[in-house]
Amino acid sequence: MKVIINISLKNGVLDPEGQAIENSLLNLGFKDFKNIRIGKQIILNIDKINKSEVLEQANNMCETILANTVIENYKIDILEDK
Amino acid sequence: MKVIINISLKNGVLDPEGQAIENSLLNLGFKDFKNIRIGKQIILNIDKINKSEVLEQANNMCETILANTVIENYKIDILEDK
Amino acid sequence: MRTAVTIFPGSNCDRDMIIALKKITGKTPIKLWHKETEVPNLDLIVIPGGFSFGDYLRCGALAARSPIIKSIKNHISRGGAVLGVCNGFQILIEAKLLPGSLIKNQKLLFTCKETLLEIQNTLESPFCSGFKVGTTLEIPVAHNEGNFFASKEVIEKLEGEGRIAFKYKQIKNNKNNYNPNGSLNDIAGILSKNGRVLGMMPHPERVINKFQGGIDGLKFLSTSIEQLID
Amino acid sequence: MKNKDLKLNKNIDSELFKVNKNEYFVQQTSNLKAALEMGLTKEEFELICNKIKKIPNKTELGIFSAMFSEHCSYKSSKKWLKTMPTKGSHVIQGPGENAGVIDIGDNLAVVFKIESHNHPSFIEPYQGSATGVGGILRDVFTMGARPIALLNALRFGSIDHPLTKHLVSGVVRGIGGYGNCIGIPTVGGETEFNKSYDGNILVNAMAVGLAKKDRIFYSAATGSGNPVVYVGAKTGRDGIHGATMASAEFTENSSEKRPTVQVGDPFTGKLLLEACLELMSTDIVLSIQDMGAAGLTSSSVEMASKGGLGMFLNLDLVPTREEKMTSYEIMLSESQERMLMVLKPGSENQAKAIFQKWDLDFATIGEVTNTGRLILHKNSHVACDIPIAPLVDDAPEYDRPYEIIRNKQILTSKEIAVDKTINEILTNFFQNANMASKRWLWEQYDSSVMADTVLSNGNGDASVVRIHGTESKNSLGKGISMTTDCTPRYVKSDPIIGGMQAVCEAARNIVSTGAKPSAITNNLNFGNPEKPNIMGEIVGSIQGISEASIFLNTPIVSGNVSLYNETNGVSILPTPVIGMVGLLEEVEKCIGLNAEIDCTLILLGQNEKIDDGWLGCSLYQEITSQDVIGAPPPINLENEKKLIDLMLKLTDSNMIISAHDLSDGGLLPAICEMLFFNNLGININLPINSTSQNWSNHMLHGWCFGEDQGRIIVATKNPEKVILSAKSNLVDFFVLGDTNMTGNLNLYNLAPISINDISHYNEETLPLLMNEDK
Ligand SMILES: Nc1ncnc2c1ncn2[C@@H]1O[C@H](COP(=O)(O)OP(=O)(O)O)[C@@H](O)[C@H]1O
Ligand SMILES: [Mg+2]
Repeated sequence: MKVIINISLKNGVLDPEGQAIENSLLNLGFKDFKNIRIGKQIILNIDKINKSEVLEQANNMCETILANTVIENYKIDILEDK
Repeated sequence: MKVIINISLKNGVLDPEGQAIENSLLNLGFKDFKNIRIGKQIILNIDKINKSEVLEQANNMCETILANTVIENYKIDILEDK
Repeated sequence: MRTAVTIFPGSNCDRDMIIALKKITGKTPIKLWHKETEVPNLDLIVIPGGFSFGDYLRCGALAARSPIIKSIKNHISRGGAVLGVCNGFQILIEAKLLPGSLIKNQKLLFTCKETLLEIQNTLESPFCSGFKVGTTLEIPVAHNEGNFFASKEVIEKLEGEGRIAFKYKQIKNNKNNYNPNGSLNDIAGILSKNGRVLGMMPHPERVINKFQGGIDGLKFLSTSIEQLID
Repeated sequence: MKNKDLKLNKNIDSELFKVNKNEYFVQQTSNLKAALEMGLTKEEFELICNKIKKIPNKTELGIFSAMFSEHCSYKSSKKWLKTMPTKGSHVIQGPGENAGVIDIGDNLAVVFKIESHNHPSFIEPYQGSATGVGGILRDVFTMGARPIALLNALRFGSIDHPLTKHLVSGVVRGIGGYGNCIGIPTVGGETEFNKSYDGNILVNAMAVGLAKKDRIFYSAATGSGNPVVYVGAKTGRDGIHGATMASAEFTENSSEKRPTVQVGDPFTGKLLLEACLELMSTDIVLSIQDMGAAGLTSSSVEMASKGGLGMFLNLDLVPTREEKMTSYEIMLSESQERMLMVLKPGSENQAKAIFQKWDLDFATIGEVTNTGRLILHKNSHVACDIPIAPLVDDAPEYDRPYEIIRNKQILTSKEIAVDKTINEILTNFFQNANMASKRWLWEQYDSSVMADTVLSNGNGDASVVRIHGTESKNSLGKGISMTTDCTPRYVKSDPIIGGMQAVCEAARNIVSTGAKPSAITNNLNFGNPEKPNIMGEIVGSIQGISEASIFLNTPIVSGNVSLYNETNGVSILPTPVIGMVGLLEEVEKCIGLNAEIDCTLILLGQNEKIDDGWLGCSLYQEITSQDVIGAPPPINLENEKKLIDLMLKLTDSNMIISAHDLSDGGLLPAICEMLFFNNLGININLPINSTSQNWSNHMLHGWCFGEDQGRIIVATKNPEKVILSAKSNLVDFFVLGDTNMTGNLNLYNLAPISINDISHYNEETLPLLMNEDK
């Protein structure tokens, strides 16, 4: 099954990259935008029979290595094979 | 409107980071996974009246700065305000 | 000889480069702040190393969209010479003034070390033509994203057109780690089509005095400048 | 302003009057509870109420708790810190400011300090160490100095502890991430692994800066009515109450309570550095203080207190990153890259233009007052009104009970030597993470940016940078030599000797580069000071450090204390890190440690009659038996001084090619390290008694690996002259032999030892350990 993991900074954690990009966009003349946040997206396939197993493994991966849970949140979406 | 931009490396572009994560996952004993890809996710709000304008601006942002179109693809999702 | 050094927020090798150029030309280079739109007539513009805009988003990406870039493009179209070192190389690539891309070092670690460069057989260029092909220079690198990557076709084209300025070469008995970042074909620097724009990862401005461990950087920069004067 | 303040005070009073007795009681108890939660004791809380003559509100209590924390008040160590030698003819500013300052001639001054970021680095190694580097850099440029070098002293748990590699990799990336980006070379430091740091790693960062002697900036606020200005990054809810966290002992579940971690932004740090130095080149900054631990609280309180004045701040004007921040949060936030300044009245616009050019926030948020009070407004209400004096003067100072435990057990080599060949032991040494080259780590640091680096990581016993702008027709200029040192196992065994040894080793490292030891910064890392034996380690090592510093004339000009480095009652090894700087008048006289071909290696500080060595408390013990016992090698300050003077003489007359001091592992590893770079060989001479029947295998081990102090090996092409100088300086010497091209170390009748093989272990050990599968 295809697994999409979105990793983003926790609320309130400074996002210097987001800020720098925001400034550049403004300098380039873009307007009417706000709240820019930068995150990571990890996409992979996990071969297990049922969704709960896939979820468990993905969760496990996030906790052990993919996300830095001190400052990051993660969200897992699973697209079941048709 | 909330705009979600996913930026990923084009096929065939070397991805040392993805490779390293894959190796680490294997070393940690994770199995049954494949095709891991790492991308960036940029989330922002764009205040325009209609969706097509929002899309146009987001597209513009990607082409001018957010993505390096030599090696990256981008995909824009727009969540319309309810 | 009129030279200039660009300064972006986060540039950190600008001072070193200014000192090196002054040592060679006897004249203090002009400082070009990234917001400037009017640039005088110059013989050489150097984009120095550092972490312009914190290297956020992609190295060089935010700098490559600064106002000064337009003037640099004009300078190039007038046949002016440009040298981009390290972050300067990344900026030239992001500004599409040089092809390919510079991705994360293979080992995903920042690397600061001595490297040996070998001058390649290039097209006519002020940066390379003053050296015999095969000349080696010892110049350090210090970067996180210096891994030159391009499609097979682009690499073949660069090789074929004589646009590879130098490659990393094995140092003494160090067989394994001579290429510090995993660059394809050991590429350390490339030239533009007309040979007048050079992007390179190593830092020549850091080896211009004996006490710094060598003067090959001085040799490289002064030879280039001599060629530009001719 | 004055009137306004008076009015405010009245308001507060009347508010207090409004509280009826019942409510007063409720408030008091809830506040005591809050005080305890904030890490204050009941006695401290009562003292506060008495001093300010009211029950503090939450913001006021938070301010007190931060100022009374171990981190800000030094309550356990102050009594002893005051005993340190801090004066010298070259000292411009000793402890008490953001960093120490020494005079180096030519109207130049060197500004330096070391600081710990231990707890945050354990919780989030990348951000913790990065913000540690950012913090110490701000301490240096706050004083008007441009930072020119960074060093770091690191201690990790045992290399096979499950967390160690994660921590090493994160900390090293973090240090590099900040230093590389801001463009200050990281030129040196030390790294050690020991299981005592499994739950409490040490990340101590040292920064050295250069300033004009007559352009040093201080933090004391001046001039009632002068504007107080906030510059730098916006304030968010980062690391609130970090100062108290840094002062609390860890328990296992404290990693769950993970406070909001501070994220370093070296890019903004770089802009702040450039903007501040640009502003300081004008004459409009009257005083300046960075916002470090306890953020706006400690910076405003310290500025006002040092100036003997008061301060009024309108917190509504503080640039914030998040919405609805309370006064408590604003005052205690530890957001990075911020500064507080007092400017000449009327100069705000000039200053603002500089900060705007660098895309930084700038806000006038208040003014200096002569009320002696800290008054804060938020949402047009008084959020805080307290006298400043008690925050600083009445901060508790404890005279904690202590017991200095000194191990006096002298062990002979016979009791310690193991049954292994010299080659096996050398191999074991260089396969050990503590002995092996740290190249894996320091190649991740940009050591050559600023183009003034002469000696960095691995090329010398200390690191040397040229002092920019001192070059002349005849000289490449002056140099500054820097090192950090500590041998915790010695300190554990005997805190006094351990403290002295750290200073002496630092001085030997400095002279081994040809520089003259000048002054010290120190970072005192210990366990829980409420335990008498730990307090004894603190007191003992301060005593040892002080004694050695006086003797060597290297006064202590700055430092930092990190206590409560304990997890579940297990303390770290006592680790008083010494950061020393020295001066080279002519940088061309600088020497490294790599020997050349056809050099004579001469051991200074030991003669041919010595045929054994001190193996007690040595690395030999640690590696061969896992157990470190016995007293550490004694220190003879008289001899250390003579050795230093001799080295200065020898380097000044260009008689030395390279030099290396003997420390961990003793003689043989030091010789190997000098031979690695050029892959040289040597036939080593043996002591006179080596031919006698009595010279046994354990004595050979003692001679090769003993850690007797006060010794340096020099490589020279003028052996006769070196010997003559040694004799006239009353320094013992022993000619070890001449370097050759064989690449083999020959000793006695033993099989030749291949320098190439040993070098291979030296280089490969750490990469292997770090890349190994978990
Ligand atoms: N071990 C020590 N020896 C000498 N001075 C010290 C020591 N520890 C702290 N100090 C001095 O106490 C002052 C406060 O230090 P610190 O609280 O670390 O400052 P900040 O956190 O504001 O940078 C500094 O002047 C520092 O040099
Ligand atoms: Mg400070």
